Amino acid sequence: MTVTALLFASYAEALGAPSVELALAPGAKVSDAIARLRAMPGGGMLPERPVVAVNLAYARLDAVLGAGDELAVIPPVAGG
Amino acid sequence: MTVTALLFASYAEALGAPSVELALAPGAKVSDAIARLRAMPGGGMLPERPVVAVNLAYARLDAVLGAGDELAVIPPVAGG
Amino acid sequence: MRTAIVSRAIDPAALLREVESHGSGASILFVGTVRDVNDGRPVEGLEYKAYDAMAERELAAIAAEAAARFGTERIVVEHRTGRLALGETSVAIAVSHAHRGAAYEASRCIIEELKRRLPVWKREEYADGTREWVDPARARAEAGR
Amino acid sequence: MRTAIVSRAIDPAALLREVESHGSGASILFVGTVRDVNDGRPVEGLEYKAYDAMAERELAAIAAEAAARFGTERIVVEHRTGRLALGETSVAIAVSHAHRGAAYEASRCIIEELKRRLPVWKREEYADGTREWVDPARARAEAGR
Repeated sequence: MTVTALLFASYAEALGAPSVELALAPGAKVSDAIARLRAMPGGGMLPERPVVAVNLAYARLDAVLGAGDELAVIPPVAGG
Repeated sequence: MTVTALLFASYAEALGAPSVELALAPGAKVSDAIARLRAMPGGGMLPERPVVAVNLAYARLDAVLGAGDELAVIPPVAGG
Repeated sequence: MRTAIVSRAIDPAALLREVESHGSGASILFVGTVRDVNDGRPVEGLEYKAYDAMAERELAAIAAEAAARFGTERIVVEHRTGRLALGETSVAIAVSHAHRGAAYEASRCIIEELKRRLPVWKREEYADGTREWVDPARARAEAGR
Repeated sequence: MRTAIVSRAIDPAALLREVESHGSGASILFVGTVRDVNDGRPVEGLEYKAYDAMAERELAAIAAEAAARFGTERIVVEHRTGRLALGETSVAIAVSHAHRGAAYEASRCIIEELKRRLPVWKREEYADGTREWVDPARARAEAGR
């Protein structure tokens, strides 16, 4: 299945792209997607346990992903 | 000596005047002036121990008054 | 820092502009307006009366105390007197500070002190034609608060 | 209640007018502006970037939570994105409530939640030409706070 990973701010700069399509096995968890991203060039600067959102809502790293999900890896926020 | 007593809001209405000149003995205290005001027609609605100011600053009831002092009898404030 | 007892309309946005600066990260504007109901009675309008000379002094002292305690000179406060219609602004407090926590605390401190000690009185006018000087402590007691 | 992530200038006074009503006794307007110095470094400008779709959702949720918790629907929040110059407004929060205590608490709650969870990032541009995504937690740790 395919999951879209969105990257922002310093994470987007590290991986050189604002989004990455990931081909994952059915039943893959958020943590599997993160491991895949960290293995990519520049991905080493992502934390092992980053803050994430799935389909626009904050999610846990053990959440199971579905085909077509939008996974966002959220760097430290700095609004206000 | 003469002291000017200022009255506000409900106190001014009770005594029917915004200010009263009081002739007091030298060494008179604020509490003596209050007793004088309470003995006037309508003065009975003043509290025995009202909040007062002397010369624009909050003062104690045992403060000694001087000639020409401005004594203000302060009803419950309601600013804001 | 500027404080005033004014008999004309207050422009809260102007107070906010007055305290803002490039060095300030957070600004808080507090605006008090005439409510249409107070303690369950419909209010049609009201009048604020101040002991002007003392109120000017107390308001300046309140702002100066907050400035010293919270570490900002960027404080502007205006309190209005005279007759006010529903929805009109009776008081506005603008505070700017590099840090939002201190800005909130300074703003709150100023309104609480102002309500405690500013020699200002309020006469409410009710829909039934009566009017009455408001005693906040008594109103709270009667409301069982 | 209204919340928005906007890419144009914020007019804080307009937000204040939007929440004021005859039934409201107290209104609080919080305004965050771009500071000229952050953690000791001179800032020349900055850029806010949001995960727009999620930020819209989170901001609406934050306002709805504050509305339920503090008992007022009169809440308007705007957060700006894009490039901002010094002194420009990055966020404005307007809250009206019959009682000032609740107005202050709702306002404070909204800015704290927003800073904790709104998916927005800030890149500061410094006088020396460098620029950097800000990590508030790291900045606090380095400042020994």
